[in-house]
Amino acid sequence: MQSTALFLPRSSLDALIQALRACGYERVLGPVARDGAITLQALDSASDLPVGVRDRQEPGQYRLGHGEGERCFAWANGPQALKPLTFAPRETLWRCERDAEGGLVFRDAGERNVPTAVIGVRACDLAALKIQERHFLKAPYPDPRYAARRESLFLVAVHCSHPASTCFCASTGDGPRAETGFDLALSELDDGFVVTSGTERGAAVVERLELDRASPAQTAEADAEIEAAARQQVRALPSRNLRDALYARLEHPHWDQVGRRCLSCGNCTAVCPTCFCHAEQDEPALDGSRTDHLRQWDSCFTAVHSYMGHFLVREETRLRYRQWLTHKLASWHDQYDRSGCVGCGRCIAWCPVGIDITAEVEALLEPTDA
Amino acid sequence: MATPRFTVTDALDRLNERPQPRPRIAVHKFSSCDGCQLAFINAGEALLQLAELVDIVHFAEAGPMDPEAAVDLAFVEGSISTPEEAERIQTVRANTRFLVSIGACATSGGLQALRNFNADGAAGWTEAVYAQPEFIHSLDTATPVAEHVKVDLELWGCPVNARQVFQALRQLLFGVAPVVDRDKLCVECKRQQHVCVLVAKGEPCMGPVTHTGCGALCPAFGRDCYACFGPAENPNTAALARRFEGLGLLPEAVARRFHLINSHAPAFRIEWLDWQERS
Amino acid sequence: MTGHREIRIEVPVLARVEGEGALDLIASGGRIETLRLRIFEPPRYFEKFLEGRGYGEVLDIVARICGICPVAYQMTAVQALEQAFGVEPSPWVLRLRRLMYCGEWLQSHALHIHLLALPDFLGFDNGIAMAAKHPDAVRRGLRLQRLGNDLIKLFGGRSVHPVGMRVGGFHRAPDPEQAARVLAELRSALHDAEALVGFTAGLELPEDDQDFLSVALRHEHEYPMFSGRIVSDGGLDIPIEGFPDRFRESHVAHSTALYAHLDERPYLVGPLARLNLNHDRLSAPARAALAATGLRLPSRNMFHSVIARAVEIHEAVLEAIRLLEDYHPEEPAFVPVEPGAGSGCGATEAPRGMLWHRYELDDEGKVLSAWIVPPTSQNQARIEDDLRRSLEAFGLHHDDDALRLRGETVIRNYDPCISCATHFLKVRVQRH
Amino acid sequence: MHDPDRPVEVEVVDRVEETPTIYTLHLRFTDPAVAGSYRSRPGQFNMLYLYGVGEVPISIVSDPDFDGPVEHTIRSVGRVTRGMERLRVGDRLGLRGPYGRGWPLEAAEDRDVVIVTGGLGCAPVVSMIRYVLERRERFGRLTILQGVKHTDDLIWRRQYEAWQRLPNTQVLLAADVGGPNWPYSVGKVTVLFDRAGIDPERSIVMLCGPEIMMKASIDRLLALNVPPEALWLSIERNMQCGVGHCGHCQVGPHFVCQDGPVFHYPVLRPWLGVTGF
Ligand SMILES: Cc1cc2nc3c(=O)[nH]c(=O)nc-3n(C[C@H](O)[C@H](O)[C@H](O)COP(=O)(O)OP(=O)(O)OC[C@H]3O[C@@H](n4cnc5c(N)ncnc54)[C@H](O)[C@@H]3O)c2cc1C
Ligand code: SF4
Ligand code: SF4
Ligand code: SF4
Repeated sequence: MQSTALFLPRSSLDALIQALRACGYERVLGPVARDGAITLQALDSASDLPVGVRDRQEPGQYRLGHGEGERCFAWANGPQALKPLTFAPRETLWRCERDAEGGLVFRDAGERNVPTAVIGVRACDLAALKIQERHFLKAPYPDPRYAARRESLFLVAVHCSHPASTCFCASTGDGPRAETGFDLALSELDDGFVVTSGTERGAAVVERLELDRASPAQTAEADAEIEAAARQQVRALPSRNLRDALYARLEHPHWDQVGRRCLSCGNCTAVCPTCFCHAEQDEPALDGSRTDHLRQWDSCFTAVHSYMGHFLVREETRLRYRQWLTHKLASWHDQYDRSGCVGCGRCIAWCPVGIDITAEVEALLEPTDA
Repeated sequence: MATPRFTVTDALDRLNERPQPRPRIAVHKFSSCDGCQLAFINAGEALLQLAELVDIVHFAEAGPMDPEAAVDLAFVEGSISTPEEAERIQTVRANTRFLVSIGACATSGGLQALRNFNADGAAGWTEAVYAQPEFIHSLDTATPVAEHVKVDLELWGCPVNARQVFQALRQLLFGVAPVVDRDKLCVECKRQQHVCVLVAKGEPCMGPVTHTGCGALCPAFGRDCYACFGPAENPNTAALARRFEGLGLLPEAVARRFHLINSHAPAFRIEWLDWQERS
Repeated sequence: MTGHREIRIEVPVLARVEGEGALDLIASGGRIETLRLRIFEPPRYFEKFLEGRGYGEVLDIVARICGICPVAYQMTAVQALEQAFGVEPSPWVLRLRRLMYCGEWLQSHALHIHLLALPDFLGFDNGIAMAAKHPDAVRRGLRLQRLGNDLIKLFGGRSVHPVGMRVGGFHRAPDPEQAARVLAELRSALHDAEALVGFTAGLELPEDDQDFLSVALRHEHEYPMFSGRIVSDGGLDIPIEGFPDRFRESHVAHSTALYAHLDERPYLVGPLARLNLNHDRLSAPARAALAATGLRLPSRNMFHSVIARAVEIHEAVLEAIRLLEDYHPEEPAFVPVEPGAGSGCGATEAPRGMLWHRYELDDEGKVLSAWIVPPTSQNQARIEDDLRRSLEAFGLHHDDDALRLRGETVIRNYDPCISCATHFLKVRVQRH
Repeated sequence: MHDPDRPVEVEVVDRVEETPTIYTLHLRFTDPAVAGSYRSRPGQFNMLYLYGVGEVPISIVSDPDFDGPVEHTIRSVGRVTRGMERLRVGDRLGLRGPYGRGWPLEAAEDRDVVIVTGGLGCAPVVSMIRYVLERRERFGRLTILQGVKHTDDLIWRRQYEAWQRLPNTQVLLAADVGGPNWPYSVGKVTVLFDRAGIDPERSIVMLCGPEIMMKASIDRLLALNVPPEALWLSIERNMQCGVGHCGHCQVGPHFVCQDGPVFHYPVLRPWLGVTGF
């Protein structure tokens, strides 16, 4: 659905938050500058937003600073996308109680999902969400917890106008414009926002605000900013489908080279909005009468990920890095008909030693004598 | 070896073969600050529950005293730093079916293992610190329990986390080997959704080489991890050290990052030596 | 039979004290010949480890001297370092530090009363055994102890070696929601804390008056925790910097801890000394609860230490409630620190008594030397003195078991923390 | 939405000690409704859950058309399996499944079935052998080739001897190291292929065992002109969920829990023997 573009004056941002609450979204999350980064937090009002805050991102480095003006979305993505909201970092899958005769009763963990609206979702985040939905909701075993959490979200996208040096969504085709998957989408201009709705429920929210149509000049300015954002990106992946190229280079010497730099700390997989690996674990009560069965984020960079009792499939760091990169950029095509990378650049910025996926791919594609 | 050690086969069999249904447990103290035993003493209700599940036959600080008793499960806190301790640990081992060392002191020597790097040995320090050094009987080194006797399970941390201890204990009571998670702290830090202090503040965080278990406390407080849980599996200390240098730390300061609570742990010892030589 | 019995009592490891110590007693002819409280906790050389470390590492290191009172070590060191760098923490930081310290008093005292001391007075071997007969008392203790731990966790994530303090303040202000939860817990524990005062005063404690010297900090209006001058009931009243001029430490063969004397006399630090010297500084409700017990202060009976601890628990709960009630976070939670060459000293009241630190630093803020005087080594001479008198007063005609138990009970009055006691100082005969 | 992660309760109704470290559990669903709707195929597996300890993938060895308890033959190797070893009749477990793709039953009809296994006996192929033997008329010759390291590693020796005596069934065994009580071949399992008289045109080969053994066997079979399309193999990887979510069991693009554990050789060929996958 493609709606008419409306204009939300900056002063009405609070009204949008109110309208979301009025439509039953008990929790409204939005970007807040905290602990030196822009993270999603509960918003009381628009004044919690990062007004005038700018970011600078480089491999292994993220810094906030102050810029000019009133804009509150003039930064690229923060350390996490929507992933923690849909694929919980740690959750109880089920509980089991054991009675005196040893009988086992399995129960639902009974977690309730609060209807939540999220303001400030980026195009790359939406693209990643769609990929994760495909993973967690695929037949024949859709995950009901994921489904319920996804169901509880109302998404307000903001088209990107200020990409970071680490962004390369233009090359993956996932941004900077949010094309689908949102309920509402905003383009931030100096004095307000061009608003379009992507769903009926999105339209229902804006209806409450009684907004005027955006002028052609306003929509043109918004489009121009998004296009400029695409042009500003300095990083890129050389192709949207690197499957065959990477499969042909499984024994490339560069894997050793990156293996010496990589900490195998799993930060890249944790910030990646599409990575889905997790591990399960029991946490029994001391008296043994009941136990919680947990699932938590795992990473292909951990030892347990490939643990097979008598050996690890991937003992060495280079093999763990290769698993990650070839899964992300190659086997994902086999699994989900597209690459697992949406160009958000988080793995570059949040890698403690600044390993850059685009640079590693480039090095791998270079011809070698080996 | 990076392969996690999940199986503690022989000792587990011995433990499972115990004749009496209620296991007898002991908590022994060696050179330490007593902080790890507090995992039990601070457990509140859980301590009383534990007392119903097992017989606590020796635990000097909590009261029960029978240091030489034969037990099924012995927890050992502290490192071995005196001739008396070197002997006593042998008795503890001989008297238990299963031995768990708890905390940095017991698993890596702990903070006091810094003495191991003193050129003139501990004796030199004794002289400096004590008016009458002849009264002090101390070994030159403070070493982990596993350098003296066979240890069946190691729980790292300074201090160990109570959850870690009680989960391990529960699994042993079930008759199975406890899960030992030696992932890097970053994995947990990200699950907790803390903003990375290394990336966002340039702090020399040890998380990428540190064994998880604390729940990522330091990053939660916006500070860099100082590795109180010791090295994780497969730690790339060299790459992290180079990164610290890139953050502006002098070689001597880089060396100190690896030379604190788990200085005697091989992965950290090697890195310290390397950067010590450069400084 | 008292006359010519030769008594030899050895308690190879003292139970229910923190760390490892032992008691040797040789008596004959109704008199004690030898009495030694042996502390053989292995030396851990902390003062040496501190040399060459950055000032930012000091708090993490000194915490590890003692797992029972890490906060006291951090509080004292931070004070000394701030003095050395000329840093003035904000009143907000000082209030929060006091709050955090309340947590440590609470957890340490609750542990001591319920698990370590009470079994002596109620006739059990240990707290775990006692729990079966006195579940309520034990559970009350565990609740208060947990509350203390929760308070510390607010500031440092864990109660043993918390990670939140830094020179200049805190790494991060406590989370307001978590703070509100702790406040609610504190309020509901207030009744327990108040009842505990009456409960300890109602215990059948031995009558044993003796003459001793109490030493504690004293502040113009606060019950002493981390500020004030050093005073004694013998008229001493000096600034904390003056400590080395009047207090001396020496080393004896049977102990890895050092003995401290004030003007060549043994002295007492700890809850009873604090209460003796500062009961007028208690808050009104704490004073009222204390008055209701009829306890006359200053007390000359060391067994009243258990009551003093209960009074301090009550005071800590009251104080924590007061401090948390108007809590609001501040960002940043610290003042910036400019390290530089200098020296500074700090003195605070650890649960077991006064703790004194002194550091010298170079121009980069690295430690040149450290000097730490923990409460237990200050009490050690006093404990031996007490043992000698108490056991003779108790009567050496008692059998070995009774003498041993009485000896241990006397020692436990001091809640000695033996791990602390062994971080000895460099004994410098003259420092100034 | 059905919760694919939550087990149902089963009860141990029989326990057979196969060797000191291998045991078979016969499990009955305590909820009759679940029992009635449970259907599996040879080569599929269940996630078995030991209370408070954890879940492990274990192949189903009982016949899919048999109404009785579900059978699992388990080797004690680690935390969970050693813990399960201590289970006795009447004890309860959790079970989820069946999961994965089993052996190609349809493709095998009317053909000679060659089973190649190595190591300490391999449960997935046991289910297939039993399946064939129960429905002898639907299949051609059954050849079982098993290689072991030490002669003692051969479990179910009597079982093999019983199979050997059945019509149209051939059992060939080899041990790396022979001994006085070993009447069979000495060497790797591959030494058996020449003696087995495999008809490359008529045979379908099912392999299960250590991956190096399977790789070597496949090379040998291809040399004997068995077409790659006639080769199937069952593999193992770490599994947390069994339903294609956890990501641990991936081999290249394949999720072993869903796309396997039985794979058509041509599908797995690029990944077999590549360290790290
Ligand atoms: C599809 C499939 C079918 C199997 N069928 C059988 C069978 O019929 N009988 C049998 O004895 N074994 C079978 N296995 C192997 C069995 O799953 C492992 O031996 C078991 O998981 C080891 O678990 P543990 O906790 O005892 O060992 P640990 O060494 O303590 O392992 C810890 C955890 O790692 C994982 N893990 C370790 N080894 C393996 C492995 N080989 N495969 C998968 N996950 C592993 C598990 O999550 C396990 O709980 C099968 C494996 C797969 C993948
Ligand atoms: S490991 Fe740390 S907390 Fe535990 S005893 Fe040693 S110094 Fe204390
Ligand atoms: S803060 Fe430290 S532990 Fe957390 S992700 Fe960053 S480097 Fe890792
Ligand atoms: S973050 Fe690091 S230093 Fe801090 S508590 Fe955890 S392991 Fe210890």
